[in-house]
Amino acid sequence: MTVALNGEEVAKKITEVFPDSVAAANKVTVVVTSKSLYQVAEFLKNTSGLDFDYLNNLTAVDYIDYFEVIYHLTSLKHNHSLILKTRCYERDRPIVPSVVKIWRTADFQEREVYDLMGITFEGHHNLKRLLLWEGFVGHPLRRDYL
Amino acid sequence: MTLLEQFQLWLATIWPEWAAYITPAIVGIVVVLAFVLLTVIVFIWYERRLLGRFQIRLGPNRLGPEGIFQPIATALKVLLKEDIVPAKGDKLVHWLAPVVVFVPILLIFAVVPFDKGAIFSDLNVGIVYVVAISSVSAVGIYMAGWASNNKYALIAALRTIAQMVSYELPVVLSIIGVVLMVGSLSMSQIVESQNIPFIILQPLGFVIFFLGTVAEMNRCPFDLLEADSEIVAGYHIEYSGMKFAMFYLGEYGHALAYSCIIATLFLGGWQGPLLPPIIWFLIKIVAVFSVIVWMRSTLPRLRVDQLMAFAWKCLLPMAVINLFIVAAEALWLPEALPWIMVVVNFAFASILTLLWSRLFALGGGRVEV
Amino acid sequence: MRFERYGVGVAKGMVVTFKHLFRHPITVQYPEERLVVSRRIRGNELVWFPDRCTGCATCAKSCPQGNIEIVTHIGDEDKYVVDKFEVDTGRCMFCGLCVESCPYEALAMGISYERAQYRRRQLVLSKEELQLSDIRRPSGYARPKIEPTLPRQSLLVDWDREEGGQKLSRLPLSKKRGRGV
Amino acid sequence: MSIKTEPFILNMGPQHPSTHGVFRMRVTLDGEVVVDVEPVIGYLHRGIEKLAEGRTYTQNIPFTDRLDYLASMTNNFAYVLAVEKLAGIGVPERAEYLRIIMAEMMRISSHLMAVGFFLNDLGAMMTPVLYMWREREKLLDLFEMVCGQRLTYNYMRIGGVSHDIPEEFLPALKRFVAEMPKFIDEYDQLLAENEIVLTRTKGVGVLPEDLAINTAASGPVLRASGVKWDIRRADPYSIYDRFDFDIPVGSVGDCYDRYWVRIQEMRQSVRILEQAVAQLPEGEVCAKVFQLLRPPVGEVYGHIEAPKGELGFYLVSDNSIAPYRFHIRPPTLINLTALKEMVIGWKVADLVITFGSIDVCLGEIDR
Repeated sequence: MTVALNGEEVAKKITEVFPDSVAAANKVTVVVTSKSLYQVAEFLKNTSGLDFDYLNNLTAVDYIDYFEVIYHLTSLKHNHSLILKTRCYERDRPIVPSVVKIWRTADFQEREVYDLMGITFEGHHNLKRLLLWEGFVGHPLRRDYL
Repeated sequence: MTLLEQFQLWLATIWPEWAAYITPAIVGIVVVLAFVLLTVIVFIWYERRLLGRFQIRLGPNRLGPEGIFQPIATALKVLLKEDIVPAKGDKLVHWLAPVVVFVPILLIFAVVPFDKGAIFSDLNVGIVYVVAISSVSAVGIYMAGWASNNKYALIAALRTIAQMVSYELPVVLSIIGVVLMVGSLSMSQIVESQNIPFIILQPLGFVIFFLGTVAEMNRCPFDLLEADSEIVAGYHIEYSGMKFAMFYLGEYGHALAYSCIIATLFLGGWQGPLLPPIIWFLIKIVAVFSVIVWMRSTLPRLRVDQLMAFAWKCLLPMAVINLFIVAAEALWLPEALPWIMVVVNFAFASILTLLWSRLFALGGGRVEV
Repeated sequence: MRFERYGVGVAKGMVVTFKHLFRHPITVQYPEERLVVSRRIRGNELVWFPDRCTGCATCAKSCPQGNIEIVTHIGDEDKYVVDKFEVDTGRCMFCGLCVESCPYEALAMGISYERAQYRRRQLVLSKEELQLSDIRRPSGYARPKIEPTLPRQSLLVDWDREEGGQKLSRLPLSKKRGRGV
Repeated sequence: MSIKTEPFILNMGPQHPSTHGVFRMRVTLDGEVVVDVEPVIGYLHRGIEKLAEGRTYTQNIPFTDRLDYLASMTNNFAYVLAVEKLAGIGVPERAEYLRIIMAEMMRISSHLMAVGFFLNDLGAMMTPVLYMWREREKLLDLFEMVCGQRLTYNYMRIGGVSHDIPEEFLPALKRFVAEMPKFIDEYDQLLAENEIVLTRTKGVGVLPEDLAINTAASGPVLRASGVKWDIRRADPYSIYDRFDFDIPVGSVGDCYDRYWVRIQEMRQSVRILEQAVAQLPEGEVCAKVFQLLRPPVGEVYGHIEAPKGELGFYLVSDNSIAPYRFHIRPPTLINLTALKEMVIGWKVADLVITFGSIDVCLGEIDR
């Protein structure tokens, strides 16, 4: 059985190394600031005891006030999981650092989020629309897209 | 003395000389053409039905008894299709390519002995003629690939050239083995000297020749130039209508021609007990063709570098060794003892197959780019 | 890679295909021979029973595509009278949710599967077209009462089953010709 | 003398016999050697994620059928599991078993297609496909018997399954389970030892273990690379912890290993089916669930081991009748991430079989 790690405990570990990086944490999730996302992700992957080497799923939700980018992480070694989140409040030009260099799997998924939600992933090597064609106007999965 | 020559001599007694010279040729051409086209149509039907049964389905069975008229309907459909020429293709070459593919295949039948004396022209260099003529169709395929102005077709064309050049060598070398034993290049002589079919006397030669010809007629597992899962349809991707029909006929004509040649060289041609010779000949070509269809139904295809490796690393050295063995036997073994030769050749064939399967890697691996 | 086993694997595969040469082909020659479809088939149509329908429009609400159009007015005895009941089977994906949700069993999937038309407009079925008729019969999908009355489905698993010492090599087929099942 | 050559771009797809749908690859070739590959997708994009935001939780079940249409039961299964997790709905025992039976039948069916078309890409002229279609046809007959459709089943419901099985289902399934191992042996005999297949597939399209994990490959692709990770075991959902089965693991991660893992998984699925049929209890098949379900506010990520890999559904509820966010984690899209690394330096023919061995379904990639 995959154990869902307690977000608060993981958050404590993260703040020890990167203070001010955790925005919120509860039983299942850790919300980090978008500025520190890359460092936190690297930390989660490379720290022994955490070893989140497998990024199951990357997606984003439009909560109208802000966008939330969600990373479902699993460690194949210890068989535990964690939900990492980050938020960006700028609606016109939301920017989140890309984690492609840490987990290659984010390649298509970040492109998809960029395509459908309009969140720019900084540092992505090939950030183009994935499912829709070049020149498509708008980002369909935003709540205000009709 | 062939039947046509006898006909000519008889005609010369009643008609002027020029007419007696031309008429038998025309009659011969018509008969051979009729035979080829009819058999090709039957072969198309036969392959589709047989392939269907190998794949636990029925195959075409709607038109006529057991679907025998299906190829005719297919031909009619193809003829009525629009003829499409690629806008940026080489139009003249595009038009010429099907002809260059199809004509040499028809020419092969000039030296196929269907019966004792039933041969269009008993050339004394018959088998050399076959080898020479059959390579010409590779040029046609290359022309088709080039003229289509299509990348898939071009890949197929380049594959064809490589494949044809490579497989011609083992094929010719194994033919020389046969010629050494017969002592003649004439097709009818080859048939007449086969009291024991050469497949028993030269098993290795037969296997090499068979595999080589399968590769030359672009059949599975060597059908790289029309590999539909990789390069869609290969060289005839841009062809439609009558031109496509020519390629299609050419493909089956090629299969028929090589079935005839395998039957002639290794299976004893029209020779056989009880039944009339022509029936024996037909049975043999259908048997050869059935094996080809059987292989097509089972085997996946090789990759292009493996295909080349198979020709140059396996077939060619084995063909050379086979040639040496046969030459030695032809020189020193008395003709009265063919059965010793059978035993020796089978032993050599199995040893060589074992050795080669152990020794050589087939094809390269990953290329650093 | 090497040809390590000198063609034994090729020969084995050739034997398998050769064996199949003598097996009975599984082809069913469709217009003449027909397999009996499942009793619960969700065929390309719906069957509507006007006498049972109360006009509650539960089916229309449950349709993921919004294909069912119902117009009613309140008639005598304070009951809905259905003026219009129209299903666009061209946009329908035959999920069967409408049939499942109907509380009065007034709607059923049909058993026919040959409902191709030349015009999209012809696929929009009106109140009259949707009713039960000789060519439009309900299937047993979510209708357990209808289910046992339909013929048994022909199964390919029964293909080479041995029964009573003899080998069955053909499926039970319905030989009926023409349109409809 | 040096010959000046330059690579050229070949546009493979969207209409190509072996791109398994409308996949397109922009391939840069140097002769026959692949220099660069860029997948271009989206030709089958239907916007299911957006559509689902306007429909109720029940109405979304038919849409999940249209994702991976070769394994639509499993898609239903993953979705309803996620919704049940979100709303906290229990499922009757019999329904749990029926779901497992359907999911494993679907796995066999999907793997049959995968293996068949992989061999077809190798050039085996439809024969393996047609043999495997025969077995798949038997399964489709059974699915048709249960839920009335052959491809888009729409069988699972929130809280159970839509129908109980008819009485002739179990005898037919038992017969299938009894004879299936024989057929798998036959497929093995047909091409698994074939020298040409070995030469073509061994060592070709290798996906190393670390790259497989880093690109989050899942399903047979991950296991062929030597990672023993099966969600049925690692994070057992439904009642998979009650069954006894092995997880076949490859060693190298080449095309042959992926083929081999699929063949072995079919055998394991047959084992699970045997056990599930033997243990199947009587009882209800669906819990009472209000049709216009309003799950509490929250979010859930439910994932299962679909035939092609980890199929996940990420649902966000705002206590209305429709999901606020409906995200699908498509296994085959993510398995394709490493395609470039797998094929560069190989020939065009290897590109085709490597792509075939990943076993993609465009309905799922494009959504």
